[in-house]
Order: sequence, then structure tokens, then C-alpha cells
Amino acid sequence: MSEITPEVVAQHGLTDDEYKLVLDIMGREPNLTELGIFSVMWSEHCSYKSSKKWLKTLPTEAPWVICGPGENAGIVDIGEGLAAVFKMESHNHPSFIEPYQGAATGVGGILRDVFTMGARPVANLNALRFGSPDNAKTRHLVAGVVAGIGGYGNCVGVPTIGGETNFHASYNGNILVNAMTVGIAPADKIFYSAAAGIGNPVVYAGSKTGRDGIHGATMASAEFDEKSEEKRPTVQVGDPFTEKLLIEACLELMATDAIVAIQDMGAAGLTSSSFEMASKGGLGVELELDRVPMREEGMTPYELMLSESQERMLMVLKPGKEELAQAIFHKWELDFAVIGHLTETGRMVLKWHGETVGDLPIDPLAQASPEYDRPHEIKRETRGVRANETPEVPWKEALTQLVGCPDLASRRWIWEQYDHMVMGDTVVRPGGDAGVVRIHGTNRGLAATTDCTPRYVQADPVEGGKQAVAEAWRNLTAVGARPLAITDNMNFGNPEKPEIMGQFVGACQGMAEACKALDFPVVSGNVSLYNETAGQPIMPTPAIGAVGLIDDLDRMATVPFKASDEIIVVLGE
Amino acid sequence: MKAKVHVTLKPGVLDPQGKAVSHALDALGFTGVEDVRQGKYIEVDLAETDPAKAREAVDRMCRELLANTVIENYTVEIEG
Amino acid sequence: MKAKVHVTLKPGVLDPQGKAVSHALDALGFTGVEDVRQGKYIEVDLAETDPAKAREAVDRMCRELLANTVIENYTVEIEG
Amino acid sequence: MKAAVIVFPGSNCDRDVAVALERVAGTKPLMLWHRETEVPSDLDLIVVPGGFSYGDYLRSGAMAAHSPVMAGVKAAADKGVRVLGICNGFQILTESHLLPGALMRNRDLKFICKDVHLTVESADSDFTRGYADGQVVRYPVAHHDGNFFADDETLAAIEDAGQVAFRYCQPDGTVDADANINGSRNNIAGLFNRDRTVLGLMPHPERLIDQHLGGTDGVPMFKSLLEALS
Ligand SMILES: Nc1ncnc2c1ncn2[C@@H]1O[C@H](COP(=O)(O)OP(=O)(O)O)[C@@H](O)[C@H]1O
Repeated sequence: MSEITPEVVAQHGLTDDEYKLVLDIMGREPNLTELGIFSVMWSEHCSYKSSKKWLKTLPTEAPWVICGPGENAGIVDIGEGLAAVFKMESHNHPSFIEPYQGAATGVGGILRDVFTMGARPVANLNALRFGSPDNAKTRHLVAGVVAGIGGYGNCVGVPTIGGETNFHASYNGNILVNAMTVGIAPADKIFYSAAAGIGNPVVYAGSKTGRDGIHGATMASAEFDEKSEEKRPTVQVGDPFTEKLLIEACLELMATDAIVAIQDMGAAGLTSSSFEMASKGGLGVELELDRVPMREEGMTPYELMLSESQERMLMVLKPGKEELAQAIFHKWELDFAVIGHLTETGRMVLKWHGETVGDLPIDPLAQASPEYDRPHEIKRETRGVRANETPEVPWKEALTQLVGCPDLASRRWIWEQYDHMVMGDTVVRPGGDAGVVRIHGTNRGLAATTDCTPRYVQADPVEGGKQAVAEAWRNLTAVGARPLAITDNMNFGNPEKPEIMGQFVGACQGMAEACKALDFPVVSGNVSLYNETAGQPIMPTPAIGAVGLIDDLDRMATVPFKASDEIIVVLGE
Repeated sequence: MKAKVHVTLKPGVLDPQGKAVSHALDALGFTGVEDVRQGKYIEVDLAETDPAKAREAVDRMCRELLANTVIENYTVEIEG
Repeated sequence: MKAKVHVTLKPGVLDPQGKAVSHALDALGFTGVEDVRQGKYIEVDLAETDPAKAREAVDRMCRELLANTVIENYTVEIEG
Repeated sequence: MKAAVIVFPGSNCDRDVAVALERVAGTKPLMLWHRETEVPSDLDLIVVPGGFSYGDYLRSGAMAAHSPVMAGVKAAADKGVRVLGICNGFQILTESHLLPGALMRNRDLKFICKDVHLTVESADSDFTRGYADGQVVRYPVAHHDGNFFADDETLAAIEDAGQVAFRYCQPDGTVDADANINGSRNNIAGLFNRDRTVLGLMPHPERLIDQHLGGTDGVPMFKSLLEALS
């Protein structure tokens, strides 16, 4: 009797066509572990199956770009032998279900993406969208998310220097929590994920693996409905202390020459990290799953491959470096285990106490994942608002209304809960146009901002996409920085609806145009689709995170008026 | 009446606090500590005098505020 | 054996967490909440099989680490 | 001045304070790992820095207070070596009983990161001689557990012995309830031991040591130490 019934296939979020492709690739029926692997690898979250086609149209190159999209984070040259490494990532659904832990683990995940590449994280930012302030849940969600972001970032000791926060009823049942990290690495010592060297040891480091978030990756891609309550126990708990140790241990090991390739275990944990590393290197891998450090008894290969436990890393080491690496991880009181080695087969072979429990071809699975050209319809509302159509409001009243409206009100309550000064290099704190951190030991600075105005994108996806990029560019120039590049976090509804897909495609078009015009390439990003509750989509929200360079901090600009009797100038139309 | 509420992490949910305490006990030389789990203990004094009603109210407090049922379990004891 | 440890604030020590919970319960519409005190509940699994020795060890753990006796009291229960 | 900074797993202001010491004193401090069982005997100053030692999961500073290195710090403090605990360092010093009282969760339960005003309650110490009695300074705070508590008797003893180093105040120096950001008894932000050889404070002097960071009110503390201990 086969254990793979149509129900089991459906539970794993695979369509009939996709399952046929599975059978083709395997040449036989997969077992449960193998099916689970396909399901996470081909989830929207990991495969970008709806968005890939359009993401490819974004400009990603410039002379200062060291690494564009495709790695854990994007990298740009910032001179004097250094590089800025950054990315933004969403943790929307988990944060709605459990705001504190959801937001906290979102910060943890994005930090790992950055230090995995050899960078010390120097700044965090976030872009948050909540439902209407009148909604009963909003207060609880805002409090939980902000506390979670702070709880994690403060403990890890990376300053949170900026972000943005909007409120709108379309986010009532589906908030957005996008977290961004900026790190600094030596430009000539960047770590990538492509595995190399047949026979080289594959090692595991960090926290133990538990039954956290199994199915989590599939959840992040499934539309929300009433049944999401049942998926609740899939929320993971973050452990920022362990993350801090992991940062220090990884950076210490990176200072040696022991690492061939490294990848954090993000969504879909061991599965996606091992597949990505092997696929990029064109190699095979054999894993002995019984050697994985486990938090609980009785865990199965299926669970080990799909667990989303946090604060874990996978590495390929040079032969003979295991002891050196182990000593460093043990010094930082972290788990460490050699769990496999690279092979020339191009297959992933999973062993469990010596027995083969999974055997899959890597490339067809990792690279031939489905790619869709979904129908789309770009709706552009060209008609602008005319002055004579707006209601007459006495200016004083208008001013008090504006100052009091949730989207313009002061965000101090939020950023005072974030340690925005730790590391001793924050020169522009939150509350300005962009946050600025000094490049340690120099008089230069990195500026960073996150921006998007969803109602513009709603009205006209193309113009709205352009505007988001332009606003980020302006916020950087406003502090005196030279804009370098952006990361994006594309938050949209269900892409199977042509109108939503049109928002996505339009926003990509607009962003691409603006990026080209401004010489402001996209070096990393993240897509979050299916942000809907009971069929109601969120406003289209392509959040832009941007980084710029200030060559001389003495020439930086800040918001406050500096003295009386100075002249005030308004620039632009 | 007084209600005594225990809120503990569900089995299987990572307990960073318990883990850290267990480590620290080890470092202090306490041997034979196999596991530590940390939870909350909350005492609620109520004006209510009917035990059944008190329990019902506290149960609702737990679901709505005191426990995060996504990751936590709770128990309620009512005392005279 | 399992030890159940309750760590509570000494009477007279202000409990900001309890107060905040009490406020929040009020805001949620729970009436008749007179006081809330929040403490910690820690479960320690021990290899020790002798109850008296287990109690002694856990008592020492409390004094040395689990409770801060400047502000907190603790109780220890040992279970088979 | 020979200084050392203790590094616990989870410390995250260790580098910041090392930078401040180096800027002011010109020499790098020694970084002492938490597992060290011995503290060098020729130290003039030991700094216990901010952060989240061991995650601060049980109580802030509780686990660090029992770390191997703290035994050495206590022994050094007994011999009169100056000890400065900042933020988590202050919490560790109270948990180690080098300072009285305890630091509890902030009154409003939220993490607070902002600049606050403090009065210098006594300039008569190796830590504060660069300030004037009653001077108002502006320091950043960044903590979740800075709510200082001591019972009435202990508090009276602290006040009688003049152990209060800093209090939260208004910009004009008024010490009142509104200025008390975290609920600390008597607005206490920093505390000496009886001999004034140990200082613990919640605010971060190391975060205001150059104009780019928004001010230099932290510099006199490191200068004071340098002058006193060289
Ligand atoms: N979630 C947040 N985290 C950190 N800082 C924030 C957050 N939201 C807003 N801020 C800060 O508050 C200021 C104003 O925010 P907002 O009005 O949303 O941005 P903008 O100036 O782009 O319109 C900015 O300096 C921003 O960095």
C-alpha cells in the first residue's frame, strides 16, 4: 500500500500537474520524506514560481554591485576595501498568528541572511503595515510586533535605526512585517553558498532541531482562512541569545580559511539549505540525518528535513577543518555536528542509521521547479485628484487632522522600544529621513531607509512602484548620502487573480523604470504573495529598502532646524 | 477568591529560558539536571465569591490575555 | 524526580508586571479583579531519586540562582 | 590606567565601552572572557559592560553573577580595584551583591531607548570627579530592566551613606516623578558602593563620547577614571 494518496499530495500543497512532474523526476513514487521535500522546495515561498519571470526584469547591475539577487543577500562595494551586505524579508503570516515571536524570528532570519555572507550586521530596519487603528486586534498586534522586533534586535545588539509604519483596513487580517538588515564585510572575504569539493564535510551548527514550524514554509504561501487557527502550533520561538552567539562564532570561523560554503537554515530549513548549496555547486550530497542535533526524542527524517527551528547554519568545510570549527562553536556553547559530505552524484541521499530513507536528484528539483506566467491585468487609474474636488478645511483644522492621523503621527512610541544606539556608531537615529550608522573606525557612514506608499500602488501599480523607489532615493539624498542600491519586499495578494498579478507586474515595471533612471539597482529581495483574508487582498505593498553611502560625516544633513534666522528653501515642484 | 494560574510552554516548543537556566545550573556545578522548563505563575484576586463563576472568568482571562495559546498551555486552580 | 519551583515577589515589592496585567484585564472588561501578582514557575527534572536529597539540591539552586532573595521568595515541591 | 572589560556570551556593549576607554585613555583595555577564573592582579579598573549576558533569560544579570570571572571581579573589588557596571553590568553587580538592591522590569514594561537627563549626586568619586555636584548631564538609556528597587531600610541606608551617584531628572535638574522613566525608587539611575570604588548605572556614558553620536557628556566619566587611576 502506498502512503502517498491524493489527499497526502494535496496536504502538501502540490497540484496534480506538479505531482506528475514529481513522478517524472523521481521515476517512481516518492516516499513521504521525499514528497515533503518537493512540497517545500516548490512552495511559492521557496520557488518564486509566480514571480520569477517578473523579478528577472529588474535591473540588478552597476559597477559597484558585487553580488546581486540569488544569494542570501545583496552586496555593494562601499570603498576602502569594504562592502555593504543587505536584504529585506517578510514574516507576515507568523506575525499575525503570534506577533511577538513572529516578528522576533523575522528579525532573526534576516540577520542570518546577512552574517552568513561574512558581514557583521550593523543596522536593522523594518517596514510594518497594520490594520485600521479601530480594529480590535490592531493594538495587540502593534504592541506584540514592536516588542518582538525590539526583543530580538536589542538582545542581539544590532541597532534598529529606522523603518516605516502604516495603518489601513486592508491589513486587518493580514499585517505585514518586513525586516531588513544591513551588514559590513571585507569586500575580498565574502562567503557564498555554492558547495565545492567532493568529499568535503557538511556540518551543522547552532541550535538543536525541534519540531518547529513543520509545514511552515507551505503556510507562508497559503492563503489565510479560518482554518489557519489549526496551524497555530507551527509558530517558532526565537532565541536571540543563541543568535548572538551564532554571529560571533560564525564571524570567528570566517576569519580562518576553513569555510568553503555556508548557508543559513531559513524557511524549509535543512531541505532548502542543503539543496541550494549542492545545486549551486553542481554536486551531490549525502546526509546522515541521525547525526543532526535533536531537541526532542523520536524525531523522524521527515521532521528533520522540514523543521524550521531557528538559529541554525549549514556549512561545507575544507577537509580537516572540522576540529577547528568545532572548537569555535563549542567555545560559544553551540551545537556542532558533521552530518554528511559532498558527492559527485548530483543526488541528495538521506541516511537514517545507515539506511537510505530518501534519494532525490538535486538539479531537477531545485532548478526545474515550476515557473508560471500567470495572467495579469494592470489597472491604472490615470485620473489624479483635482484641487477643487477636495473638501475645504480651514488650515488649522487640516493641520491638526494631519498631525493626528495614524499614518503621520509620531513613531517615537515604536522606536523608543528599539535599541537604536548599540554598537556606538549611530549618527542619525530614527525619526529622520534615513537612519545613518558610521562605518566603524572611519568618518564615513551608511544611510538606510524603507519606503512604500501602498495607496499609490493601488491606484496605479506602475507609478506607485516608481514612487516607492524614488522616495527611498530621496530619503537617502536628504541625509547627504549617495544612493547605492535597493532591496525589495514585494507583498501582494493572491497572484492567481489577474488583477493582483497585474499589481505585481505593474509594480515591477515601475520599479525597474525608476531603478534604471536613477542608476539604483536591485541587489536582493523577497516576495510574499497570498496576503489575503477571506478573499480580501491587502493593498499592494512593494516595500523598498535602500542603502546609500556618506563619504564625509561632517557633511551629513539632518532634519532639525539648526538656528533661528536661517533661510528655509523649498525644492521641487 | 484567589485563582492560581500556571502558564507553561507547550511540549515541543523551544524554551530558550529553560535551556539557559539548565546551562547555568550545570556551570554552577549542579549535576544531574536533566531538563528545565520555565513558565509563569500568576495569582489573581477576585471579588467573585462563586467558585464556578470565578473559574469561568479566569479561564477566559487566560485565553484572552494571560496565556498565548499558540505556544502555551495553562491551568487554573481556584482557592476559597 | 521532578521539582516544581515557584518564585514570587516578596510582599511589599512592587510588581510592575502584575499591575500591568491587572490594568489590561480591566481594559478587556473583566470586572472585580482586585489584584494580580506575577511570578515564575520553574520545573526541574533531576536524575536524583532520593526526595530529601532532591529537595536539598533544588533549595540550593533557588538560593544560588533561581530566586533573587533580595526581592523574591520561593517554594519547592518535589514529585516522585 | 590598566583597564579590563568583561565579555560574557551575550554582552553587546563590550566593544562600545572598549572604544570609549581607548579614545580617552589612549590604550586598549584587556578583554576578559567570562570563563577566566583569574583576574590579572595589576588592574586599576574593571568594566562590566551592557548587553544581555547569557540572554538574561532568568533575571537580568543573574547568570552572569555566577560566572567564573565574577568571582575574580568580586575579589578584585574587595581589594579596592574600581569596578564600573553599565546597564547589564549594573544588574550583574546587584545580583553579585557588590551593590545593594535589585533592578526590576521597567514600570511600563517596555524597553526604553532614549536620552535622559541625570543629576550628578556626587562628584566626589573616581568616576564622577570630572563633573560638578548637582550638574545635569544627558546620557542615553537602553534597557528593559532598570527599575531600581531596595526595601525601605536599605534605601535609607543608601541615602544616608551618600551612595546615590545619579538620579533621573528634568532638563533643569528637577528630580520628580515625571522624570522617573522606569519607576526606580528615589529616581536612582546610578549607585556607588559604600567606599565609592564600585559604580553601577543604567545609562550609557560610552554612547555619548563624540559629537557625531549627539554629545560628549559621557567623556568626563572616562577622563575622571583616567586621572584618578594613572
Ligand atoms: N517600524 C519602525 N521602526 C523604526 N523606525 C520607524 C518605524 N516606523 C517609523 N519609523 C521612523 O519614524 C520616522 C517617520 O516614519 P514614517 O512617517 O513612517 O516614514 P516617512 O518619513 O518615510 O514617511 C522615520 O524616521 C522612521 O525611520
